[in-house]
Order: sequence, then structure tokens, then C-alpha cells
Amino acid sequence: MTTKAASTASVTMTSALNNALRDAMAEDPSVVVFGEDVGPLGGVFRITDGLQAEFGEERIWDSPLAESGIIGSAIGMAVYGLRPVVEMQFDAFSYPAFEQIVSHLAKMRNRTRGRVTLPIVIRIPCAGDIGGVEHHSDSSEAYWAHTPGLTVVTPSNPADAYSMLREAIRSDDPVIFMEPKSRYWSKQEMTLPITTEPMDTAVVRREGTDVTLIAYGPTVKTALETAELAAEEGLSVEVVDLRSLSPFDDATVGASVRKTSRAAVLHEAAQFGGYGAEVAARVTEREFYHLAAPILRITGFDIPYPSPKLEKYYLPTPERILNALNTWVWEA
Amino acid sequence: MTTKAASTASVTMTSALNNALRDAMAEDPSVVVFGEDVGPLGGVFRITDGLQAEFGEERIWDSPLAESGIIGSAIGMAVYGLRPVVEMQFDAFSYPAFEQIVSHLAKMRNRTRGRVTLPIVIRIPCAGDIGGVEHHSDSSEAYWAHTPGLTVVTPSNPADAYSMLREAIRSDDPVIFMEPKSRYWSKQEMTLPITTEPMDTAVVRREGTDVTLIAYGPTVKTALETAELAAEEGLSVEVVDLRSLSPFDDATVGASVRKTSRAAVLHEAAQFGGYGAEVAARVTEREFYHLAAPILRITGFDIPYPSPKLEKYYLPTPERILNALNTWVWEA
Amino acid sequence: MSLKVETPDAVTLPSAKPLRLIDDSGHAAPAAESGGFVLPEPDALMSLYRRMVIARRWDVQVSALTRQGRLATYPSALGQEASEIGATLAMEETDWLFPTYRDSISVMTRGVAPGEILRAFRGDWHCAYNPHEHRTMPQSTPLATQALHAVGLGTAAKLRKDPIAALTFVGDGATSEGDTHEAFNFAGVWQAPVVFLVQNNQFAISVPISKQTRARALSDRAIGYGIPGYYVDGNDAAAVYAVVSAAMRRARSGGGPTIVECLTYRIEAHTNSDDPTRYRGKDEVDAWKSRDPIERLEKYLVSEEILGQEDRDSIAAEAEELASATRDAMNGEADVDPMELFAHVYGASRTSLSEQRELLQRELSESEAAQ
Amino acid sequence: MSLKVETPDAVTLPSAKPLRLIDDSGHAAPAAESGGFVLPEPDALMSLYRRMVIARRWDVQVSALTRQGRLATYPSALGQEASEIGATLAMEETDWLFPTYRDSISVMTRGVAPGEILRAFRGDWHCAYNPHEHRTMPQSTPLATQALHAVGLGTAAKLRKDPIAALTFVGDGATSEGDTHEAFNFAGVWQAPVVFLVQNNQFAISVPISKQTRARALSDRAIGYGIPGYYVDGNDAAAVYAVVSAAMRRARSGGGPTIVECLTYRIEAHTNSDDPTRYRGKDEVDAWKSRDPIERLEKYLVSEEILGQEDRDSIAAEAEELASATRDAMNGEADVDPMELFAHVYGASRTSLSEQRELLQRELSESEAAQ
Ligand SMILES: Cc1ncc(C[n+]2csc(CCOP(=O)(O)OP(=O)(O)O)c2C)c(N)n1
Ligand SMILES: Cc1ncc(C[n+]2csc(CCOP(=O)(O)OP(=O)(O)O)c2C)c(N)n1
Ligand SMILES: [Mg+2]
Ligand SMILES: [Mg+2]
Repeated sequence: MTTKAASTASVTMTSALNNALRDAMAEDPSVVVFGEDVGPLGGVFRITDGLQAEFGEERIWDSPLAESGIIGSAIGMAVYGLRPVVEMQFDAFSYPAFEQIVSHLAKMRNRTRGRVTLPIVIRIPCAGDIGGVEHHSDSSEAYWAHTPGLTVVTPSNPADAYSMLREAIRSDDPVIFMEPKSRYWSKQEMTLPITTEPMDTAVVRREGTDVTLIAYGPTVKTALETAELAAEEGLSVEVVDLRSLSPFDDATVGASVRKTSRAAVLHEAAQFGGYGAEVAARVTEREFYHLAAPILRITGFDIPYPSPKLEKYYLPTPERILNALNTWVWEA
Repeated sequence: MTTKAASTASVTMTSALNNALRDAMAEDPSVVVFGEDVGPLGGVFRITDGLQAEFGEERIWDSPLAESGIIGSAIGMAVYGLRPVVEMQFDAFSYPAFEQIVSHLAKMRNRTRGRVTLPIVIRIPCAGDIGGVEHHSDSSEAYWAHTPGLTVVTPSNPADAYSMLREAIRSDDPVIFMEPKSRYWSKQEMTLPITTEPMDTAVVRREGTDVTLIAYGPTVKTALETAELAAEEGLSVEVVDLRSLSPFDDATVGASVRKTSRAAVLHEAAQFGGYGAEVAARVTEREFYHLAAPILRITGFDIPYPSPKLEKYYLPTPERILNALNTWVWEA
Repeated sequence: MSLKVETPDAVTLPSAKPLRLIDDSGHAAPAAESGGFVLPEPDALMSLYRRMVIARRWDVQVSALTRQGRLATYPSALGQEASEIGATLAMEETDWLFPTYRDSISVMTRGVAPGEILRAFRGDWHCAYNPHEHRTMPQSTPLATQALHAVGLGTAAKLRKDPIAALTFVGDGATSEGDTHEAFNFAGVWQAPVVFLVQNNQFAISVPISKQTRARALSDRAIGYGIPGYYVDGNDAAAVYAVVSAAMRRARSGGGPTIVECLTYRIEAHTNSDDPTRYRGKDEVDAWKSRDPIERLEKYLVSEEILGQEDRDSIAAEAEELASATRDAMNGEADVDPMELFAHVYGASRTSLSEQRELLQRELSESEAAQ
Repeated sequence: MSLKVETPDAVTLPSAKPLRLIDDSGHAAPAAESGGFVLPEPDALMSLYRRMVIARRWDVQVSALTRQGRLATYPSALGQEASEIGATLAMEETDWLFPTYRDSISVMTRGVAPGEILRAFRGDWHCAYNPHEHRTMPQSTPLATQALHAVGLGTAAKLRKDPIAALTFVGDGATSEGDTHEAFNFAGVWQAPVVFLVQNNQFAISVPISKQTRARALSDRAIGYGIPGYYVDGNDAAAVYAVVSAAMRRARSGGGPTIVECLTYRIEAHTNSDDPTRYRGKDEVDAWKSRDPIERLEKYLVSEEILGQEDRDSIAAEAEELASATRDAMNGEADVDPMELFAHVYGASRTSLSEQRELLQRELSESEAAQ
């Protein structure tokens, strides 16, 4: 089924996700896909492109336009043994399903003492930086990560997009799968199918000795660009790609921070009560005596996501990150 | 209007809240109250007891049973100049209104460049510790506190309940007003009306020199009990009652932490991505070089809120808090 | 899905008055009121009667245990036995039930052990029984949410060509929630094998139905989804059983969903912690007590000489037995294990959760040691 | 509220076919198809025509600007002018409009400056115009949410005894959302002065109406809420204007809410970034193009000798003027101020927000200095 992809030398994240869905559907007949515009249109980002033609309307179909209905019905399907993979068109449009996700999807397994499991994947094209109008650039990860019972992961590159989505679909726990929209068209040389590190582990993307930049999803690229800039200033930056937001890979992050003794966490979402707070708090709890300086958070401001012409002032840039690192006292 | 209360020597939090609503409605005819069971029943916790009889069905009424409808219609009323005070029966039952709260209530002022303001108060009888069955003991504050545009406050005693609710109703910004259910029946000697510290400030409830316990809502009592216990062990604990979760009073908390050089934050909600993460992260950022030890989080576990017979194992107790403080290295 | 959606054949409104097969005085109702349905066979009526008597006795027993403080809370279905049991007996073992907190007697009638049902209300665990064993989901508290689960399960069964149907209870208050609409609509579009049993007991805690809708009846909504709707006398077990049986049969054989509104009355308080004197009068309650669903069927069965004295004695004995068995089950302390708190949150293991587990484990052994 | 809720007087279904006053060929429709409504006066028809021509020209201009990259996105209402303008002209200045992203021509017709409307689509600010100035709320993106705002505002006006009404547009896809149901139901129970203009353009991005509902028509839902519903030919401006005018009048005078479904068609793509060839055929689109709402009214006005050549020329000129004014308004760069990002989040000041503001301020002055 993956010949189309296998012959592709350079794969975009959209194509990697599309192939992951195709291969998962081919491998397991209990995998079904539904949501808004996922059928003939192939999704507004074309992630499900061609899948209805290939698998038919009984495997992938357009639902009525109601997110609570989509998650609620997916729960019922999972009880009966299907493995639904559903799409929320944008972060903000998952909010109508908040009750079904938090009060049922996250809690059903615990409620029933492990007897009813819900192997459901919710795909969310997430975050901003694509010039979207209001409500199309939210970052909702902090809401999900704070909810016990949910697993929350986010790939930062095409290979992870493929491998992690396959793993998420195989998982018996509900997974919030956050796809950074701004990276959809990023390319990577690879042969599909590909298996990268396990979904619940963080990965060091670049080695460094002076500072650890902790990033995920869309900000991994920002962190790597920052590391380049910093190198010119003689600052050696290590970049950790979290990949899994819940659970959190304390071992990998801890090891990096013990080595560098300094860390900063990056995300697009507003800072206050954001995911970066958990990162800073838990790493400080565990590595306090290894830290030479407080863990910094370089994130979006505590404001609603701005309109297209203003988002560039909101998003963390390499310059802003370097400025922040320079606020630390650097003993010679 | 408050004679009933004024003659009361000892006031419960429910009575304080009831009087705050009564006085606000008497003072300002644009204040309206609606929600589920707030009319003849007076609310499942009797916070609106007697108000419909006093003000009539055009000032306080029972709405159809739909939380998104309650918040959505409150928004429209506020656009027209009313000041709705609505009740969500329990944290978990505010989730159907999540989209209206996050995508509209929090963003309307910013969206319209300050031209449309939404002076709405959402009262949420919050948290647990009352032997409630599933969905009746959630702590949702982290979801709201992470949402720019919302103000989030929570009283820990009857006097604050009265004063802060009055202030919340007068505020032109939307306020999430979280009422700790387990403290509803707590009493305090006072004469109503009463005005306590401004809603956006934290208050030191007990002075101490060794450790700062940062608490809010239901855990303030736990913190004070812990301070008593600790005193017997010769440990001097300062207790800060945050009162305002968003905004956060950096000045008051910072001053206390600079004095004690050690701090722990308490809450009922699950720890991961909880409000305590923001507290630990921001206080550490600002006071790192004054900290002798990492800020600890003593909170609920990362599990769904337990059933009544098991909640006592979940909730932070003075013993658990003291154990945690003892994990610190205490240089003589 | 591949389902072709064409305009529904007949667009007809449910009758303005609830249809019934047996009137309040226990006589067969005139055909004009039957909505074209016929009285079930005697043995079906007998088992309806038997299960209602047992359910009533059990419900009364559980309310008593709650007053004695043995249970944290219990929402009684007293007076609603006809719609609860009439609908439940219309289900096959292979069908799935999606109940609410109100529907314990339905769950019990499905075969779930009384003691297991009540562990949730006692506060041992959120749902103690195994939903797969009797194809009965946990009693849902977030209103209307379970209706969507029923649509999803029914749709999955349809995709797998399994001839089963799902039945879900939805309260009158819950019909105001967006999820009820989404469930009705998804079911209509997907032609899901689901029966929505809208149990109109005329109150949502303290709020009367007149403040939930301005429609004549909740079943008037069906037409807006292109699916059949029925307005039924919810205190007539025969009518409920006949209508729901037909709807379930149609659902199992690919005929799609049905909305059945049962007009009944909540005789007890919302739960033990509610005070109904604040929002309704004794007269209203008494008027509905006089329309008791069990007495109604009993009168009919006696006058038709289907029900004899021995039957009544044996059924009463059976009911007593269950009641005392339930008392016993609820006596003595619950055996709850705090360590189970960490056992079911995820299938995959989590280091941070294990750390928290160890913390509690340490606390417990220390406090034991302290004893 | 104190409103006494009694069963609605007449329980009647909307007609199975959309009612109309002018048929496709531009002739007065037979009375049988009029649903009892009569043709508006000539001057009303003339202003409908004038405003539709202007709206069409403007919509085409804005789509062109979007293709040229001057706007980030634009959801066109081409082909929907009859329902957009017919409904909007039925409003008084004191009424309130609750539009969606689709309804820019309605907002423009309310009097909001074209340049101000488009600043949102250019990406300057979420909503640049002042909602209070023309009693027109921001164009809502979260589907169906605005319908509840309309119910709330209408209810507030009713409580204040102000004789005004709210009109909200809801798309066919959006009717599947729970909020649409809650809005219909709250409006019914509270008898709110609201008209729900359900604009059925038969697509929700790529999803056809057949996958949104199994009902004959969306207006069939009205009966489930005990409120009047009308099924209207959404390409007949005269019919839309007549029905909505009556509904708004009734709302203003305490008669409660109305659901008006306008059956029309989205001629353009969902937005410039959509590719309709993936989900619908050219023939279908052409068929609907041939049912153009402006041509229909024009034919009628010409045959009735209400519309003359000079009128057409002056209206065309007026439309051209607006189009070029809009071009000019969109030429040149937007003047946006990054510092405004912090100005409107709260009314009360926040130290932490001021700190973030200073950070950005510093960055900007440094980068200026660097120039
Ligand atoms: C989403 C949600 N909102 C509010 C509640 C609180 N609540 C529990 S029962 C109830 C009334 C429900 O009435 P109805 O649907 O008629 O069912 P009944 O109790 O009469 O069986 C309310 C408001 C809830 N459980 N879920
Ligand atoms: C709650 C929500 N879910 C999803 C979306 C994404 N979305 C934007 S427009 C649209 C289709 C809406 O169709 P319809 O209601 O018929 O309005 P139309 O675009 O045809 O005017 C969708 C799915 C949204 N804006 N809001
Ligand atoms: Mg009820
Ligand atoms: Mg549409």
C-alpha cells in the first residue's frame, strides 16, 4: 500500500500523515476515519486525500458538522470494537467536544476499572504561524495535557508524523495527536513505512553543552534555528524535541539539563498556565541542584492569538529567545 | 437589604454569597441571575435562596438545561447592557460551555478592540471533598487560568466570598468565580456588608519564617492546619491565600518567598499541567536566587477524581504536606 | 457513510395526546388511543408486571438504605417503572443499553447484580460492574452525553452488519442539551439502529418541563430529523413495551432510529438531597400517585384473569428476597483498595504515575505501622 | 422568566416546497406557492434590487482582491444575495444583526464601511468595526455560537421592553451544532424576539446538505420548539423580504422567535483556498447559476416597468463607485500597531501583561535602532 510513498524520496508531513492513515487502515479493518470534510475533499489540509476513494464510505466518511457528536459517536464505536481516528478541523473547533473528551474519553477506562477501553485518536491540526484568521491558530495542548487519562503527542517532522500516528492508532489509550500546521509542508528524505523512536520518548535533535532548549511541535524548528544563531555567538545549545507532552520524558530532559545546567522551554501558546509551566516546574523540582539559573519560558504572550498581520510579533523568534538567554547571569 | 445578614453574628459562606447576590441585585438593576435550578429551589447549594421571591422572575430565573446556552445567551445579554451572573452547577458541567467561554467570553473584548465588553460572572461551586459521585468534584481552574481574557478568583472564607463576589459583579471583565464547595458551610463572625482586600491581591493568612505554603480556595484551610502541625515540630510556616488565580499577585507571593526561601503550592486538581505548575514556574523564574530548595507541588494525583470512599487518599493532607517538606535538604 | 439519504417517506406528527393501550382505570384503551399498536401477549404483560413489582420493591429498599446513610446518593425511579421496565424488556440480550443515573432499575432488569450497581452510589467506585457482561454501559451523569455513545455503538454494529440495536434513556431536562440534538441528528443521517427513550418525568431537579420546551411534546422534535417519533403514556407499561419493541425491531432490521417520549412523573425527590416542597405541591404529586403504573397493569391483569393470587404472592416473595439480598449486600463496609486508584487511568504504564502510587503506598504502610 | 409558556396555538408544518412570490422566470408566482405572503411594494423591490446589485459587484471585487493576494481569505456570498439582502433590509436600524464570516454583504448593507469589514479578512484585526455603531456584531467564525448571542440580546431587550429584534444568520452545516438547538430552544421558551435566518446554501465546505440532515427541510425543526418555521426560496428576494419582515415585526411586538430557512446555493468556492471540483460537478453549479436571484428580480421589475434603463445605469454606476472605493481602501499597506495587542485583553490593568508589553516594545525599538 505504501509503494506510492516508498518511491518518494522527499516526503512532506501531510504526505507522511496521509500514508500513515492509509497503512493503518489497510493493516487493521477496525480503523475508521470520520469528521468534517475528510471524505471527497480529503480534509481542509488534504491529510485524508484519496482515502475514501481507496477504502470506501464505510471506512472513511463525512459526518454532520458537530464536534461533540463526532467525539461522542466515536466513543460508542470504540466500545463496540472499532478504532476511530477523527479530525477536529482546528484547535478551537475541538472546544465544542470538550465535555465528551474530558468527562468521557479521558475517564471511561478508569470509570470502568479497565473494562471499557477507548482506542481513539483525535487528530488536531494545531497552533498557528500560517496567517489564519481568528480561531484558526490556537494552541490547545495545555488543556489536554492537564487531563488525566489522555495521552498527548505532537510530531515536529515528517518521519515522526508517520511513525507516531501509526503508534497512536495502535495504542489502546485515547491519544490527542497534535499536528503542527506550520510544518505540514516541511519535507524530509525518507522511505515509508518508517519507525522512529517510541511515541512516549523525547529526542535530542542537536547536541550542545551550554543551554537546553526544550521544544515541541512547531517550536522545534525555532529552537534549531536559535541554536545556529547561538553557535555564531559561541553559545552551544542542545535542542530537545519532547514529542510526547503527556506522558513527559523526565529521563531524557533531565539528562540534558544536568549536562547543560540551564534550560528554556518554548511554545506558541500563551505563557500563563501553559504547558511550559509544567516543564519548568517538574524539571526544577527534579534538577534544582543542577540548575545554574531559573528555567525560562519563551512563549506566546498572555493574549488571544493575534490576527495574521500581527502574529509575527507574538510568536517566539530566535532573536527573542537569545535575548531571553542573555538575561541570565553568565559567570565567566 | 442586608439587615438579615447584618444581624447575623456568624455567617456561612453560602449565606455570604447569597447576601452578595442580593445586595448586588438591589444596587444595580442590570444585574440578572439565571441558570439551572437557581429559581424556586435557590440552587442545589441554596446560594440563590429566596432571591426569586424577592426580585421576581425578570431578575432571576431558571433557564433550560444547557450550559452552552446559558453562557451564550449571557453574552448576548451583556452586549445589550445587562450584567449576568450565571451558575454552572459543578465544574464538570461547565465543560459543555467551554467553546462559548474560551472562544467568545474570553476574546470578545480583544476581538472588538475594547468596544464590546462582557461584564459576566460565572459562579462555579468547585472542587471536591464533599463525597460527591463522579463529575461532582472536578477542579477546573487550570483550564480557565490558561485562557487569556478571563479573570479567575476563588475565596477561601465567608468574608472574601461576599466581598470578592461583589467586586466580581462590578468588574467589566468576565470573571470565573470559583466557590469551594467544601467551605460552603464554614462560618465566620462578621457584619455584612463587608469589604476585604481587593480581588486581585493575595493575602498572607499566617506569618511564618521557614516555609511559604501557597494555597487557594479549599486548600487554604489545609495549609493553616499544616502550619499548626508544623509549629509543633518547630517549623514556622507562612500561609499565602492567592484569592486571585488570574491575575497572579507576584508581589505578595514573591515577598513571602524571599523571606522564607522555601515554598510549596497546594491544590486539589491533578498535578500535571495544573495551576501549581504556573505558580512554581513563575515564582522560580523571579526568585530563583532566593530559593534554598525547589518549589514543591503537593496536589491531587494525576488521575480522575476518585469516588467518595477513596477521595481521602487523593486529597493533599497536612501529613502528606509535612512529609513533602521533609524531603527537602534542611541545612542546620 | 454509504447510506443513501432520501427524504423520509411519511412526514407525520406524533399524536397530540400520549398513545396508550391500557387506560388509567386498568381497562383496554379505545383503539383510537392506541396509535395502531396492539396489546402485548399475556405472558409479556405478566413479565412486565413481575419486573415492575420487583423493581419497585428494590427502588424503595434502596431509598431506605440511602436514608439510613448506607448510600451516598440515590436517584429513585419510583413511579417511572412502566417506561423503565417497558423499554428494557423490549431489548434483546444482544442489544446495548445506555442508561443514566436515574435508570438503576433498568440496569438491574438487564441482569446486572444489584450489589454491583449500588457500589457506585455507595461511593466505592464510579462503575463497579462490567459493561460488556450485560451490554449495559455505566450510568451516565453528564446529561445527554450517553445518547451520542448509543449512536456510535449502533453505527458500529450497522457497519459490521450485526442485527442489534442500542437503547438510551434521555431525561426531559437533558433534551435541552446540545448533545441530544447532535445524537438525534447523527442517528437520522446515519440511520443508526438506536431508540431514544425520552423519559419525560416532567422535572429536571426543580425545573418543570414548561421551562425546558415550548413544544407540545418533546417527540415533536422527531420530524425535524426525518425520523419517526412517538408520544406514549409512560405509565402504561403495555404501550411502552409495544412501541419500543416495534422500534427496536425496526432498528435491528435496518429501519433506523426512533424517538419515543414517555410521559411519566418523578414521584420521589430528585435525589435524597433534594427538597421538592420548594418547587411543587403535594396535590400534583398525589394526582400522579393515583396514576400508578403498577396498579394500572395489575387491575387489567386481574380483570382479565391473567394474574392470580398465587402469582402475586410468588412475585411479592421474589421481590422481598431481592430486597433483603440487597440489604445484605449493602451491609458491612465496602472493600475498596486505594491502590486501585492508579490501576486503570492508562493501559500504558507511566513513570510519574508510579511515583505517585509509591508515595501513597508509603503513606499507607507508615500509617499501618503507626497502628 | 415570567413569561407564561403555553402550548403554541397552531401546530403546522412548513410547506414541503419553498414558498416564493416571484418564480425563476421572473413572473409573479401563483398564490398557491406564496404561503399567504404578498409581493412587497415597488419601492421595496427597487431597493432590494439596488442593494443586491451593489452587493454582487462588491462581492466580486473582494474576491478579485483576494485572488490578487490583498486579502488573506474571503468567503463569498455570490448567488446568495436574495437571502442575505432580503433579510437585512427587513431589519430596522435599531435591530441587531448577528452575522457569520459568510455574511459580509449583509454587514455592508447594514452600513458598516467596506474597508472596515475587510480589515478582518486582510488580517489587520479580528473585528475592526465598532459593533455598537451599526448594531452589527463581529462576523462569527465558531459555527452556530452567534445564534445564542442573538437570543441573549433579544431577551435582554424584551426584559427592558424595547421593541427591537435580533436577526442571526446560521448556515446549513451549522444547524448540526448543539448551539443551534440550544438557541432555537432558549428562544422558544423565553419567546425571545429573534429571527433565525437559516441560510441553506446546500454545502458546508465540501459536505452536502444530504449529509447534515435526513429531514425534508431544516425548517421542519421549528415545530419541535413550538415556534413558527418557514421554508423559503432563498433566491427570491421578494419572498425572503416579505417573510422576514413579518417575522421581525412579530418579534418586535412580543410575538416571539421565527425560523426562516432560505434555500439557496453557494456559487463560489467555500473560500479562495477551497477546491470545489473535488466534491461537486460543473452542471450542478451551472444549473444554480441559471437561477440567479438578481436576474430574477430584474426580469420582474423590467416586465412590470418598475425598473428603467436610467435606474439600471445609475445603480451600476453606484456599484462601480463602491467597488473602486473598496479597491482604494485595500491598496497600500494596513496600518497595524503591534502594541495594540496588549490594549484590549482586559479592562483592568495587569502587571504581567505590562511586562510582556515592555518586552515587545524593547524588541521593536532595538530593531528600529538596528535600521
Ligand atoms: C451536563 C450536565 N449539566 C448539569 C448536570 C446536573 N444535573 C444532574 S441531574 C439534573 C437534572 C436532569 O433532569 P432530567 O434530564 O429531566 O433527568 P431526571 O433527573 O428527571 O431523570 C441536572 C441539572 C449534569 N449532570 N450534567
Ligand atoms: C465549531 C466550528 N467547527 C468547525 C468550523 C470550521 N468550518 C468553518 S466554515 C465550515 C462550514 C460551515 O458550513 P455552513 O454552516 O453551511 O456555512 P457556509 O460556509 O455554507 O456559509 C466549517 C466546518 C468552525 N468554523 N466552527
Ligand atoms: Mg426529568
Ligand atoms: Mg452552507
